[in-house]
Amino acid sequence: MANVGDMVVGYATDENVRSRGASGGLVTAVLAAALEKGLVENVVVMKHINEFEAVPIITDNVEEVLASTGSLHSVPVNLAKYAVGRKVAMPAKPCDVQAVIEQGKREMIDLDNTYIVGLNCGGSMHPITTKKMLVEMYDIDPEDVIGEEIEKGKLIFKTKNGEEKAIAIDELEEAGFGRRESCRFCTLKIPVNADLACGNWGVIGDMAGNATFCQVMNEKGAKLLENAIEAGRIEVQPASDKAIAIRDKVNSVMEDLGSYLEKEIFPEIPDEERMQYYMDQMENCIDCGACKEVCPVCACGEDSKCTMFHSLVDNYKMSMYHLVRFMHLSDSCIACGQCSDVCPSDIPITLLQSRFSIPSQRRRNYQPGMNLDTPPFFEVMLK
Amino acid sequence: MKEMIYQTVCPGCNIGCGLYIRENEEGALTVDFMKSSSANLGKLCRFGMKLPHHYSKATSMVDGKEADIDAAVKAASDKLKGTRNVTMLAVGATTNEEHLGFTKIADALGTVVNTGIGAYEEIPSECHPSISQGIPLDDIENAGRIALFIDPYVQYPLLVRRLLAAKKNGATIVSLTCCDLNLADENVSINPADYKTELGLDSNSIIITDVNPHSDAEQVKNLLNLALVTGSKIMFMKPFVNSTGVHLLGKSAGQIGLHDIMDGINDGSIKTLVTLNSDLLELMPNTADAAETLEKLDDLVVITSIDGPVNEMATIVIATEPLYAKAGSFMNVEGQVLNNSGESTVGIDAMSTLSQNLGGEAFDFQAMHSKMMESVVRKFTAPKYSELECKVMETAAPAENSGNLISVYNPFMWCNQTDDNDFVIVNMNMVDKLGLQKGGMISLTSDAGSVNMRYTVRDIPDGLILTMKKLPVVTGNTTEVKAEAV
Amino acid sequence: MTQKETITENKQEDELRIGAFICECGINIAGTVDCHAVADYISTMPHVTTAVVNKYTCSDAGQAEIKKAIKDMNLNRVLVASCTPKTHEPIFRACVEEAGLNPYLFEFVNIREHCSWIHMWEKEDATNKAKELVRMGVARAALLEPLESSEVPVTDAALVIGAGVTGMQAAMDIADMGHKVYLVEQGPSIGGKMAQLDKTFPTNDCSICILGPKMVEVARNKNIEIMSYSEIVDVDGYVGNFKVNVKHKPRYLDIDECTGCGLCTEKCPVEVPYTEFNEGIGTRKAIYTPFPQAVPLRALVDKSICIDCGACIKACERGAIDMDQKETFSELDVGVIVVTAGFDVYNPEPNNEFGFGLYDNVITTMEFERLINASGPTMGKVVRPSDVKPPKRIGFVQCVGSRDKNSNIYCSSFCCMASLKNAQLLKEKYPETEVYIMYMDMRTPFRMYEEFYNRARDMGVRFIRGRPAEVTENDDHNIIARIEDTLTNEIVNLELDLMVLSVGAVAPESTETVRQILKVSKAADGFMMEAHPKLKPVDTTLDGIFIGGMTQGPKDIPYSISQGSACAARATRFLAQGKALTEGITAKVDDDICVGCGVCVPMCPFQALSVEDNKLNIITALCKGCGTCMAACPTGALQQSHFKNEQLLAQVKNVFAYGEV
Amino acid sequence: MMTDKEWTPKIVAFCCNWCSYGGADTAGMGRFQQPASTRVIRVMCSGRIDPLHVFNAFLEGADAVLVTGCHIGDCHYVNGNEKTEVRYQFLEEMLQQLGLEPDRLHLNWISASEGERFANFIKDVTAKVKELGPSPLKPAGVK
Repeated sequence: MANVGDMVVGYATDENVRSRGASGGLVTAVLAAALEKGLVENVVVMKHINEFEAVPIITDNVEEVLASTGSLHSVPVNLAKYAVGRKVAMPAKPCDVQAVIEQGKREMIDLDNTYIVGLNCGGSMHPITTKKMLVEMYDIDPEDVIGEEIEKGKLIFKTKNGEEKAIAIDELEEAGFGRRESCRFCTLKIPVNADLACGNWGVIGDMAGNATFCQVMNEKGAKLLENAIEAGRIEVQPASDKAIAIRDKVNSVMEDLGSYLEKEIFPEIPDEERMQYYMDQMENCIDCGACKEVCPVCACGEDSKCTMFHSLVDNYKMSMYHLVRFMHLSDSCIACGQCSDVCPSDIPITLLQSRFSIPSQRRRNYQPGMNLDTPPFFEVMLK
Repeated sequence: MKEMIYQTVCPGCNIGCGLYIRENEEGALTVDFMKSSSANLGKLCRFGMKLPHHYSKATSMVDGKEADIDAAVKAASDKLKGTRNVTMLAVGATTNEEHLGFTKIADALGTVVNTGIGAYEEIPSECHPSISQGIPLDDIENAGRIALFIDPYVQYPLLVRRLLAAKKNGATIVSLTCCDLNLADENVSINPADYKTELGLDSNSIIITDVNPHSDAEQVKNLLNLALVTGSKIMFMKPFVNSTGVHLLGKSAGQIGLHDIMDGINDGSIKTLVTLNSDLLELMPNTADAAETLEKLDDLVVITSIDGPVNEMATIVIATEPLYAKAGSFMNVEGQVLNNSGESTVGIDAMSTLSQNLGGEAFDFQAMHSKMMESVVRKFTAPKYSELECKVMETAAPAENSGNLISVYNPFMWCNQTDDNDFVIVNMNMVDKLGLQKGGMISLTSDAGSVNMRYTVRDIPDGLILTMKKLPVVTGNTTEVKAEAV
Repeated sequence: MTQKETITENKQEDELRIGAFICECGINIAGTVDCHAVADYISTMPHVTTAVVNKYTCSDAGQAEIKKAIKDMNLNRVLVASCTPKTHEPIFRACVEEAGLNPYLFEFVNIREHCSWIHMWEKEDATNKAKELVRMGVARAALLEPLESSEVPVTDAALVIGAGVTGMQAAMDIADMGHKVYLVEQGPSIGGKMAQLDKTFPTNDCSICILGPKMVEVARNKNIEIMSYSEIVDVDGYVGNFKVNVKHKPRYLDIDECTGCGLCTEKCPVEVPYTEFNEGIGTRKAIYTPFPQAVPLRALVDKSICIDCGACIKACERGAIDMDQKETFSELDVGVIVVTAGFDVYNPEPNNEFGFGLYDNVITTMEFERLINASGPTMGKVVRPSDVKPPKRIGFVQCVGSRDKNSNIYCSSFCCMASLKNAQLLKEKYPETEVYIMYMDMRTPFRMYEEFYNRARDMGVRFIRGRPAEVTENDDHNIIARIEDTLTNEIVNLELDLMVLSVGAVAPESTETVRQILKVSKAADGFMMEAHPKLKPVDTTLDGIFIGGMTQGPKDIPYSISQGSACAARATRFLAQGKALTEGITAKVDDDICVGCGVCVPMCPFQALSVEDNKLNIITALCKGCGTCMAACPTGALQQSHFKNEQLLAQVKNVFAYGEV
Repeated sequence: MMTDKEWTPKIVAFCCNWCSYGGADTAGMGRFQQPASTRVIRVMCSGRIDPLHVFNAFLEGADAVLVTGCHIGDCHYVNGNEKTEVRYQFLEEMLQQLGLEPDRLHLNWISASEGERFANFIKDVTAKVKELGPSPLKPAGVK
């Protein structure tokens, strides 16, 4: 029996899954079991293309789930939009979970029928930056990479010929590589908003590297875990106090780092300079609309207020599109960084948006994407 | 049907932006980002984001009636068999493999495949590879000085971030386009004769320009000369996804440009035209004129994956699978071979049958792919700038801007795809002079007709009007129009 | 060749022809604004067919000119620049409608109140501003769309919820006007609180003597169907078309067979305090009739205390009793709903206010009413609870649960008069009794009320301005109230045999359920909220739903009855016409754009919006056209007709121009 | 041309039909003189005023934007103005972060009887905005 609040350490029973998947393949096995036992109709997983590319697929095929890739730090995709309109189980970083819940608030995802296996996340990297970093910092040919891992603040790459090379993340970020900007100031590292919160933090002793720590966050989580145990896909044991303490420790170190970096990433801009700052940042916008398309919390279709009243014919000093978006997302932006990732003019949209949304959210003591009790728009209840 | 996910390349220009096309259970398309694509890091421009609107599916037709593809191929074989003077056109809007297949048909008909850019004819062939292939896109970011002869925002938007990065790395950007560019350090207007002295280019500089079917050969030569004398690198952008591939794969000898083809049709020397993903109604500046010309053909055989306007005029349409679904490869401006993940060979197989029916070779995708790899990849294993091998050329002065209405070519215009570009650009002086009302219209009249357009105000030189959309009043790259308030 | 056609600009299918009429309003406008300059300026704008200046556009001559221009010049939009739409828009809308134009194709620009009158000394600025205002209007006029107010048929039946005196009045008035009424009462008899009262102020009529005949009249009215011992479970729909689900609680006997003879009650061995009607004074049986004048005069079984002995079944000659009876439901179709669900008296027990609940001899007004009532449990003999002896010193404490920051801030309005009445009754019945009224302010408005107060004084009732600061009980169970008389600044220790708390009215929990089912809004005091405190005192914001009597807030009987009649009149308008007009300016949704996110749904105060199958559903009949939902809509799929985003933004854009006007 | 005349700001005022528009009318009826700076746009309820409209007004060239409606509790549509207030708070925070001077955006509740209050409000805002000068968002060439 799994109960809400349980903390366990577990791994997949299947030898193949255990060795293939990261940290004992528990997550993969839980997802496979959910599909097998009919808890869900589909599973969203990342189909492996290469070490730097994976594509989210929606599958009802257990084999495809088992063959899916483990966590890839350099494939920073947000999965929420792929779950829209379906009954799925899915793995999810904390920001994926936030986006799924925000979509749930907008009636795009039926959260009662969506099972979210959360994954701890210390941050992700852009694939091209990673490739460049491999060449410049690690002296490794990106083609030779077969695996990566973050341990004790170091980023480790494994190559075909069995070598490993580790460099401290601090050092990498100093050199302009490392995690995406939005990951650096993120402080949601353990997906406490998911149904299950899984990760390798707190997996100690001989289990280290071969098992996953898993916390049951709610009834759905209990159902997921129980289902996988019943299906014989996983084996779990209660986490020791020491394991729990270590997990908390790692988490608080990561959170502190995020808070510290936030100050660095968002330097104060004097009142009288801000308008010019925003104009300069946005002057190269080519109106592609990718930031809206990729946004995992936006539920609008192609036509929406931000696009309908924005026209290339206007010669405004600021973009109507961006102003409306800044406004509409000020309550719900989760700063996942997708918009910055896809901007063809390299506008740091996430950072700009965060300058509006973070203070707005903090002032109201509100963090989007944490639970369904808080409304999608402050408009209604948060008075 | 399950959702299909295709790894493919944006057909908007020859930067070769990688992306995914997802086709859902109902056949609806969405674009998804492929962040590991080195040309674009998964980023896409306005055109790329609107690709689902671009991919309209063509239908095979014979004499105006719907037909299946086999019947269309058969009809085309019957029409073309024994026909002399067949002209073939493929501008580079499909895969290397299909282009090679098309070339086989040309072989069978004893003719060549024209890629439509007339400027090539007038430039020594040793220069062609350098025009065809540019420099690695990453190199732009490390240039010291960049001279821009294109408007990157409108024409090749994925260059914008490269240029911004260059600027961040210390480059100076000089714009010679007609619109003041945000990212340029200097926006200048210089007589071509003075480029050498005024622009301050050296071996650490890059000239970025473009060449397209309407380019003025003299200006191309001028810029090549400029690169030769200053030691600067030069990069020719092109409007079609596989422009680089088709120029490296094709025979350059005996080719003629789009305008020559149209002239040929008009003077009756061309009676039969076969095109591969090349819609002359879209490609020519004035659609009505182009339509009038094409009417004069005896036979127009269109092989295409797009439901373009020319299909309606064609004697035969051989409809192939959409570009994203094709098995095949493209070569982008930096010389990178980019592969589609699609596995369909409908187009190639149809061309093989056609070739065979015309007495030529039969072939399959694999054969064409190997051939492509042999002839292209062997030479260009990794993107690298190849030094110019030609000599400084004699040039005449480029044709003076003969009109005040300038077409700023962009992907939407080449595909004649609807966009929010239903306006022209003027400057504040023109607003004052004509007494244009805010939110009102401007009337443009040329020999070709008259049109009322919305307008917007930007910093552009006095007297000029820019359009990013094909207008019925346009007759060429520039058109003389009379502008009035409505 | 289709290509050739498509490249020529597509012609607008219906060319815009705007007529602009600039009013001089005598010199009200023309004295400041150069109206001819405005007309000249505006005639250069696109689509403006004609721009003329009138002396008085609203005069017959002016209106005739508009009508003629519409006909002669085939105008399809009309703009008048004159005074305020608040007064003149209906006039001009009617005018263009008479000329065959949809009234919503009319645009009003205010250049008098908003221009000439406020810039009287800056003529140039005023003229320029007028030009701009008219320019904005022309831009908006070009985008106006014809609208139709739609009609919905009205079911010819009314539902009245709550059969107190207000509900009875409303039901009778509606019924007398010839319409079917369902009168639903949650208790076993109609009559409400008034049936419990002894006498009524200011005439001291016997309450049940005047109410009883009315109750019988209600029962006899052929158009009224009484549903006693019934509750509203669910209401769906909108004005004219409400579907109501009513639950009939089981009485455990056949109401058609029972005659209310009382034989069963006699035999019943179970006896409990009668709280429902007699405030716990006296008892009732497990099977009982509510009170002698009850309508319907039928028994009911209190199953919670019944011991299933079967004595009643044996006693009933007509075999009416059915201990297996189950609750039943009725589906009603009604066009209008009147809510007269009444009130509860304030309960001082939880906080033991003034010793209530601690000391037996502290009681409430309602208990006192039953004590002094001739048909009450003591046959009208006033005795005190501790020793059942007649009290000689009685004090009334006013404003218990009213005008108090700790309970209810409002004045319950009837309690002063109620205590005056009870004091008088005591003085009449027991002249030797000392009667005190401890008050903050005596509030006695309306006819004969102040006189009533004076009469009480004349009868020797003693008034102490102040309320007990401390209440204790002595060994004789007498109440000692320590009061500061704020008129004399003396501290008084008043020894009383009985103290009556004059409790106020509160909104009861049972009406809260009704309120939520109907989705009527609630005022800060907990009572239901009227649409407008002055102009629409018995309407709610929901068309077709009316509130009257105590449901809307504390009031006395005459006021309640007036409201009952008012509700009937307001409600019958719909029934008599057989149709209801819905607002022309309403929310519209573009289904192609709407994603069904539901952000708008809680915005609507009128419950007009719901999301079904990922699409928004708008009940136009409920929409009042405020536009709050559109501002919340993230996609822009929701639009308010006549105030579409495009129309408003056209005005915004035309505030500005290149160059001077 | 008014070249040598003092610059007058352009202020866009959104007014609700029932209260603040009536307040503007009452100001007129009372002949409360005001600077000719304001252009009133009527909506049925202040709840209809979309941040979108305010952005557009600024981008078109407004030197200030006024959002006005009925006093809280007086809304003719139950509580439209309460929603306006919530939206306004977001809008205000956003425009402030954007670097627009706070005096360029105002929320005010004005009843139909408060003509003088309306006039004084316009006077105040106009004076403040005059000090600030033209909006930094005003496009070139726009009057």
